Amino acid sequence: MDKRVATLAEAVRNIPDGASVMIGGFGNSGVPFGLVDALIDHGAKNLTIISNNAGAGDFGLGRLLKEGQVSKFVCSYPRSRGSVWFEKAYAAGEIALEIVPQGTLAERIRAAGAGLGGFLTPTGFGTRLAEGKETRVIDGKGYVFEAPLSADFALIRGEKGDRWGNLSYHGTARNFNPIMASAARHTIAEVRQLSEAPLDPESVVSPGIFVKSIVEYGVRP
Amino acid sequence: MDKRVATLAEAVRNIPDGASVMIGGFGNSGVPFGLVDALIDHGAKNLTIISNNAGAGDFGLGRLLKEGQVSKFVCSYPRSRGSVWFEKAYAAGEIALEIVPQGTLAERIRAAGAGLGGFLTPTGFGTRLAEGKETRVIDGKGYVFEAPLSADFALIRGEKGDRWGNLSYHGTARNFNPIMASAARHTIAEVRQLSEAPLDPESVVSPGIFVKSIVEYGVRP
Amino acid sequence: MNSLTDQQLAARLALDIPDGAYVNLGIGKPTYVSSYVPSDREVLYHSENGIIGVGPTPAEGEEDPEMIDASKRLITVAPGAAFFEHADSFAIMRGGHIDIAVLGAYQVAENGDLANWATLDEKFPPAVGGAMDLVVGVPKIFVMMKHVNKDGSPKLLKRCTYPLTGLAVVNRVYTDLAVLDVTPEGFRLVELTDGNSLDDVQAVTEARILPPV
Amino acid sequence: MNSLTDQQLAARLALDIPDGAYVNLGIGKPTYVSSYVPSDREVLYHSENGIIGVGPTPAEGEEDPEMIDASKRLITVAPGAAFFEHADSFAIMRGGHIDIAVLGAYQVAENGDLANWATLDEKFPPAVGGAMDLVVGVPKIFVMMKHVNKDGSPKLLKRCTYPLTGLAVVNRVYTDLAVLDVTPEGFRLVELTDGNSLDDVQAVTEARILPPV
Repeated sequence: MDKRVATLAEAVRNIPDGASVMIGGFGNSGVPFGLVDALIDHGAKNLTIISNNAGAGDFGLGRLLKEGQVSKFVCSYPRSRGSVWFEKAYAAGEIALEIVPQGTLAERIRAAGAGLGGFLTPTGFGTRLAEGKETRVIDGKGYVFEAPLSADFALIRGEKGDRWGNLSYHGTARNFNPIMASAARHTIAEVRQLSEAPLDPESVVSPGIFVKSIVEYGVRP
Repeated sequence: MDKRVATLAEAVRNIPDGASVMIGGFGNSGVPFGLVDALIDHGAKNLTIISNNAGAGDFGLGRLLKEGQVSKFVCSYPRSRGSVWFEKAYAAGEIALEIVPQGTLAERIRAAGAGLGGFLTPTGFGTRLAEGKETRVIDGKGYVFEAPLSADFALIRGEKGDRWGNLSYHGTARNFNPIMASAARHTIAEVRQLSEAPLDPESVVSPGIFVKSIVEYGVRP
Repeated sequence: MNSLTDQQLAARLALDIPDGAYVNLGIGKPTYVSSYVPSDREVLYHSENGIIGVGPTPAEGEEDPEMIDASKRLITVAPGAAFFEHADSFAIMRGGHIDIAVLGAYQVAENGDLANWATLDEKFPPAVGGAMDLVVGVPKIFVMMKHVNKDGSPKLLKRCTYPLTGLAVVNRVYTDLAVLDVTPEGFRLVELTDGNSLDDVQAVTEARILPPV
Repeated sequence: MNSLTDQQLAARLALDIPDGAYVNLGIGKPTYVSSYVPSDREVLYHSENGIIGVGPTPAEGEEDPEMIDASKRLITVAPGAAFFEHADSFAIMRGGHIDIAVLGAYQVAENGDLANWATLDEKFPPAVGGAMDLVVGVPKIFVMMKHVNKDGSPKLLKRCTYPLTGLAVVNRVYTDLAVLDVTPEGFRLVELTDGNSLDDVQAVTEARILPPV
């Protein structure tokens, strides 16, 4: 069992036009910048991107948007300082946006990875973001029904990894990466360091069973 | 912030008759035997116990059952070799049993800790364990609606802990302990070793926010 | 009328954060609060992006670009900290485990409704983040904001006019002019910024303010 | 008729576990399978109690009482292993991440229905464990069992009479007498234990067995 691939380009080469792609990270922390750059070079278009933020500046998700590769964004907070390329595309009507409360986004991703058919969350009950959704009141508390959210691919970033695809993380760079790893049909992990030895089983946060390919990218943003 | 208590007896002394109590462990691994013994000595009666197994032999949950302190058991597998005290009480009609598929038990506990109102699981659809439950078919797959499961107390076992209540685990002794920690109004943790220094934040599996009291119990079963 | 600066307001609110509390500070000005909590109180700060135990800003040269809080500020780690992934982080928020959240607001209504994520201006894409999860899960929601908008229009209303973040969720509002509790009867004055009168504050408030009991 | 021993049956099934597979072995006899998987294949075994990478039984003196599998046997850890908690373990099972599960059974029906958790004997308390989660989540369900009950009554049925574990979930059945696939048309013979004929096996099977295509 050896999931290592030699280059970032090789890791993303099977992502087709029209694919749905989860991308880990919160702000610039835990974003798989190496894989995102490779995806830009690869050139797949008409992508649906699922990621908490919509990039900032001319790099990472910002550059992916600038290059016009994204037709839909599923996200909780696309309006960070510097999210100019998203704002331009949105204002021009060139991109569809599905806005999801952050905890609901995380839980929908987890539900897909866990094989659940959906869940009831109190988040957003009575607000505009629950409009048109099934709701229920239990013991006086309102809940919104939310469906699982899966993707064709997930691009994630870990700290250390091994040939089995096991991953550990670094500080707040963990964020969406472990749940996205579980929710995509093909999860590609970039790690700061590929270890020859297996990771300590106690320190593994994402078991390798979720990971199809793993590639080293030593740069820390 | 110091959640340490000096003795097992002190840790459990506020558990009243009629309380619902989650108890971690799978088989004999990860069971908080020190806290269970203290609960037996404490003598609270008419308890609802939520635990994956119903004990084996004359110790731990087996002894709690033998002493007649349990009126209801919520569990996935009460029939392990040696679960004689459960079987006796069950045959005599002295104990109520709610049998839950193991993954549904785990997910219901997690849902309670996560503030969700319930979820749809494919597990058990079309079987006797879904009788009387709400079901739904989505994209041709059947699902059962399951409600969250919380408790007044959780007794759990970790490997190392610190005064903030942070916990790490050991091997397969992790099992139900982290999710039970999150789902009870008062979680009491027994750890094999209480550390003076804070645990490494990367190695913490159960953040201390879930834990109200922590006590050292060095014995490994 | 006398008006607290943002820093003075953060210092006032900090007095109400008790020893041993788990607290989430919303993005922007609420993050000022932690600097003013009395040093004999140990408070652990949760940030939605996966940490309990947010420490102070790092010293120069000690920055780690992957250690940030929800405001995307660089942070350090306090003793007793833990890291976790996003589903777990929001389980902590939604599940009632955090004691207090401090949030900014566009509007607060006398029934406790909160509007803090979207205005009626459709020019910008909507962005919600984690606020909706916090308000349904955290038992004490403190709002920290200016009492009135820049144009003088009131922010403490009978009913919110902006899209809601949550229904009947706010417990207390700290403004530059006064501190008010949200009660079943509506806003009730807790205290006035030194030198202000209830009549003065009422005059810039749409909702009725009840006197202290 | 010729009947494989339990160990022979495990060895036969082991040939169908491919290199690189993630496999869950049900409690009891299915755990025999791992000993027979050819040594040039690297297979990682998941156990519901929170591990991927179950290794062999520990040497004497090396036992760790808190390192067990779902059968509560003492285990070691294989290279590439990871530990996790129970909700995550069942997310792995339910979410379609495991390739193959090997389970025992009381009964299998020709439509793939499985009964392996309860008989009609109400004397004992019911116990379900993790079988219902495995069968809905794992794409390949292999059943390993005796072809008939001790009293000679059939276990491969038109319809199960015992309470079901899952509906239309079994892909292949390995018995001491034969290997059969569950197809849209019903049971289809894959192979016979050496020396047996299809007629012999059909005679002790309630459901119809189709010949190999």
